[in-house]
Amino acid sequence: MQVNEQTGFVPTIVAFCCNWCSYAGADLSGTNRLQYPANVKIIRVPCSCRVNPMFILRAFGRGADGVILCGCHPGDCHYTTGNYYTRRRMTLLCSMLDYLGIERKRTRVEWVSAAEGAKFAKTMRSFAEEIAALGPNRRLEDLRVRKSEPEGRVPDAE
Amino acid sequence: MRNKLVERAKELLADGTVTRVIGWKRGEFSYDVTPAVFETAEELEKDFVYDGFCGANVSKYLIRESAKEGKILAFLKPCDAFSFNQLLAEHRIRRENVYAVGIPCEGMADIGKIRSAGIDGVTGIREEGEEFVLSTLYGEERIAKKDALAERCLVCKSKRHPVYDELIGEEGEDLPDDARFEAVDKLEKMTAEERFQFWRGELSRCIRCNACRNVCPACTCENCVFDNPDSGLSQKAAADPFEESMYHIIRAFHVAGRCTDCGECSRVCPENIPLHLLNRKFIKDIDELYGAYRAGENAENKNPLVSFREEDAEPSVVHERGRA
Amino acid sequence: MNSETLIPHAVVVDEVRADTPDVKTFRILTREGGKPFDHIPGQCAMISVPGVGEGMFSITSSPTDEAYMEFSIKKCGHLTNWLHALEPGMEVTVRGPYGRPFPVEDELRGKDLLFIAGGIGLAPLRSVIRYVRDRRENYGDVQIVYGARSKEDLVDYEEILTEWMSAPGFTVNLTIDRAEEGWDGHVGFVPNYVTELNPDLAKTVLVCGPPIMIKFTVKGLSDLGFKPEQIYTTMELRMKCGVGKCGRCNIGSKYVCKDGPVFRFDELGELPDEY
Amino acid sequence: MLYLKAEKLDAFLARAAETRKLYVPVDSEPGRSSYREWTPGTAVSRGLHTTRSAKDFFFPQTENLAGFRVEDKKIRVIDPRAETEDFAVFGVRACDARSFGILDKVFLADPVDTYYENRRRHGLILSMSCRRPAETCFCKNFGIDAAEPEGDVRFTDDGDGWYLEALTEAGKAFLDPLADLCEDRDPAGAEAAKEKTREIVDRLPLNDLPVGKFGGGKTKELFDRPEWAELSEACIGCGTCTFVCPTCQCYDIRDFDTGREIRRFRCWDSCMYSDFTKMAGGNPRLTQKERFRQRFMHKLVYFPENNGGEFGCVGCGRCLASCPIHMHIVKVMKRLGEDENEQ
Repeated sequence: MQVNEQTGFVPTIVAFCCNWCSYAGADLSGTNRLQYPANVKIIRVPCSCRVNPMFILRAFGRGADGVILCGCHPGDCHYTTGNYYTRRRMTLLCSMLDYLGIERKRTRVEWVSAAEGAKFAKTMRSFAEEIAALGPNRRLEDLRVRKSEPEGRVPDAE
Repeated sequence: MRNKLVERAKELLADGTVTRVIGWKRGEFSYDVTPAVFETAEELEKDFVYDGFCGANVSKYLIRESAKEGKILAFLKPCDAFSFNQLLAEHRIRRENVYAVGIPCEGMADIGKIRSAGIDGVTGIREEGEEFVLSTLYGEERIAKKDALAERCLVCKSKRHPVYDELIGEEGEDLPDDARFEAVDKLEKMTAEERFQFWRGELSRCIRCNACRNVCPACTCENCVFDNPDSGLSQKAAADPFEESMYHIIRAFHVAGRCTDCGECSRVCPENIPLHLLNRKFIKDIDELYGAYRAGENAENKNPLVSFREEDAEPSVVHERGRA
Repeated sequence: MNSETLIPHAVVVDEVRADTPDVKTFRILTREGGKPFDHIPGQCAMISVPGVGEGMFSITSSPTDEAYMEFSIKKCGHLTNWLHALEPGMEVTVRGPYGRPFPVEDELRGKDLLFIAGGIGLAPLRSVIRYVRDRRENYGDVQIVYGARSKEDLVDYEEILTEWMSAPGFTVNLTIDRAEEGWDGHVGFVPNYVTELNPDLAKTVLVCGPPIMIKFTVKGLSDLGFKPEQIYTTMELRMKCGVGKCGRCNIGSKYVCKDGPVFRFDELGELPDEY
Repeated sequence: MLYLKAEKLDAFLARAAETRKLYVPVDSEPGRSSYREWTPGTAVSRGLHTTRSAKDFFFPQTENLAGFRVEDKKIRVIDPRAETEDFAVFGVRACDARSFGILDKVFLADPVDTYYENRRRHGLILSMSCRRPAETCFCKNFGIDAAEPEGDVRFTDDGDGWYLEALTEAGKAFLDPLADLCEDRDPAGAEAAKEKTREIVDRLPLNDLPVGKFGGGKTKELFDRPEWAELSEACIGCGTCTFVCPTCQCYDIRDFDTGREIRRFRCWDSCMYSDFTKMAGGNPRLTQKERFRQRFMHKLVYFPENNGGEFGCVGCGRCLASCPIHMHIVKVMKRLGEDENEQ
């Protein structure tokens, strides 16, 4: 669990993982008993290219404090070229969010293969730490969805 | 110029080259022209106008018009021609049903700018050299044309027509791009907090009238994601600031790589939100990251968002920015 | 603060009957087990599944059904898909009644009645038919001409066979679009069947069904000599508020939710053709 | 007659704001204003119109109608309504002041819309005469006098200050405690200021619209006119005209899931939108021509037919100023009002 020690803030993190590499990577990290934070919610997608910018925005809208998209390494896409398109698309989206003044660190793209269980766990830990340090998402949240519970309530452990 | 266009349109109607003409129709005052289809010489004589207030881009109407029987003559300003070409690239217009006539544009005035210069009650406008002479309810006023020009025209990208069947007047040239991205540059240099406050201030005025989307020559989906009840996004009013941001990011994103920067979105915004600054940010990023690209330049170009190079920058390039 | 018509009440789905492959009838009760409110045949109510949406539906039970309220609903869109997934014991919300009813206590009294329905169009008429059956002394002869695509698409088929056919003074004429095994009744479209049956011109007609059926039926009736003043129908357009304020269900200056849904054909003739 | 000098306005507003929320028009950029809550130091706009109308105060763009919590199959219905605090809107022009009466005819008709009624009961209208009407103004066609707006308190502008007049009991109760900030002046000054406004109004370019060609009972004549096709040809189907209009009141009702509860809210809708009348089974208004026609038929025929001849337009001119393609009610009225034989 990644918690901001000073504020007790536990971020909600959404990770979109492609079915063929990153989701398998997450699986591997699990079978190898590598810890990654429980506040990372994984959403499996057939390919990183399936992720439309709206998915990212809606994740933020529905209460995510950080959104990370994981796919196969460029060149290794199960569908040959999907992640190349993802790369351009997400670069532009990240840039646009930054341009709107939304903390650029809240969105990240990482390439994680099916063999990289350790990398998956490490990436998630570092991302969760970064978001915990950044604090709650206040610039791209839907106020109607804001949790009424006090911030920092620790969700059930793994 | 207006008379020249009318004469030519009448000839083309008379010799059967075209059956209809799309252009601009006179309004109540001098500034409130409406895009219109003319079918006869009489209609053209009576109501056709072409002057410094014909900012409306007629290219989007050609989707509908070119699907009809018979050829239509379209008068295209350089901006309109870029949009037209982009629509051709997307196979949205039946080229064989359009007779495209490129026409020169000296920049279009913005009645909003005239009003914000403190001139109200404008009932008539005439051009006199470098000035507009305005008859108003409260006496005659003058304004330098450059002070009345729309922002998009002050930083005009091109006086050239990338596509046409016939040209009236002399062909112009591309203009240097520096000024066009100045405002984007300025925003990029601000802190994230400043940018956030800037955009909150702008987007919070949005009334979700959808004018920016509906006027956009690049927004041509039959059923927009924002109108589709199954998308979960089809809220008609921005009930929360999140929805304002969401709508405007997605609107700009959906036309990224296809936007020709015609500036119609900002022109029509009733709240005067500088929406073109979102589109221009995408244009600037695409140019910088994937090489200079101009949507509408030709009908064969491949949209940078549906192409790639193996050595493309990683998304982390955004995180590195401004670190140095 | 005053009561507000736009705020609905939660009610319990007491019973769900599958009438046809795509029509279900829902029996609705308050939590206390009573009827949510009183109505007059032809009136509608707004049913909603919170989070999914709200829709206007005809009340298909009769005011004389004192213990409950029923709605027959065809599965044809987002909300109705959800409604079809309801099981007894679950709750929905309801508000109403809305709209102008059939004039069961005025113009229809003492008249011979001819009901013509197609498919789910029987739903709004069922309320009147049951009402007339229960107040038999107030009305003349009743003829019901009802058609559907096939036998299994006939809504309330059981009720028609067991209750309506045997009701005193009731004649029921059923038809289906195409012949099928196990059907020895009439085959053909409703408008043609009505013409064949050549009903008595003194009857007052209540017609409801798909727009195209209504159009041809009314044409047939007028060819037979029926006057628009003798024919009633009930309309459906998109509605949100149910009280004539949200502004979308108008035909000319009339709002279907408030001035309708029941219209007489001479009234419809005064309205622009936009429905 | 009470007269408030311009330099006393701040003191006047400050005192008024002690008892209620006070909203005033504020310039957001030159030539463009919107209503803001008044706080000390707020500069009141002297512009003619706010971009959005004042209807927002009574009929906001979105508002919650009801809430639902689903607990063990049971639906708990939550009534979110609460008494609104008292508030006042300053600087309402004659056209907007009239628009409230039009909205009343919809929302206060049986069954009363209690959300609207609540705000209406708590809102005080401080209306203001016009000194510099715009070319787009055409309120005179609808019998509105820009010099004498309706409201609770009327401010008659003479350029240096305002003559004040309470028009209702509520207005009187508001104005009496503020009288000490005003001086007493001869009402002749107010009359002179009104005359000046009327002189300008009389030479506005859009005063002679063929109003008589419209109104209740004209559906048959106007509905099938061929001109609708050409008038609506360039319409892009946006909702700008509807949303800036002070009398447009159509709304949509939608549900939003907050994760804890369902919020049922209403929001402005536009008859110009393609999905306005779309049903699972079809759409009676398939093209922009029908949607466009609906908007103008509603204002010019259906509304007067149902409301004793009153038109659903107040001539504020906002749609003239903001329609992306400059196709608006004035052009529609002029075109349809042309005599058949003139064509």
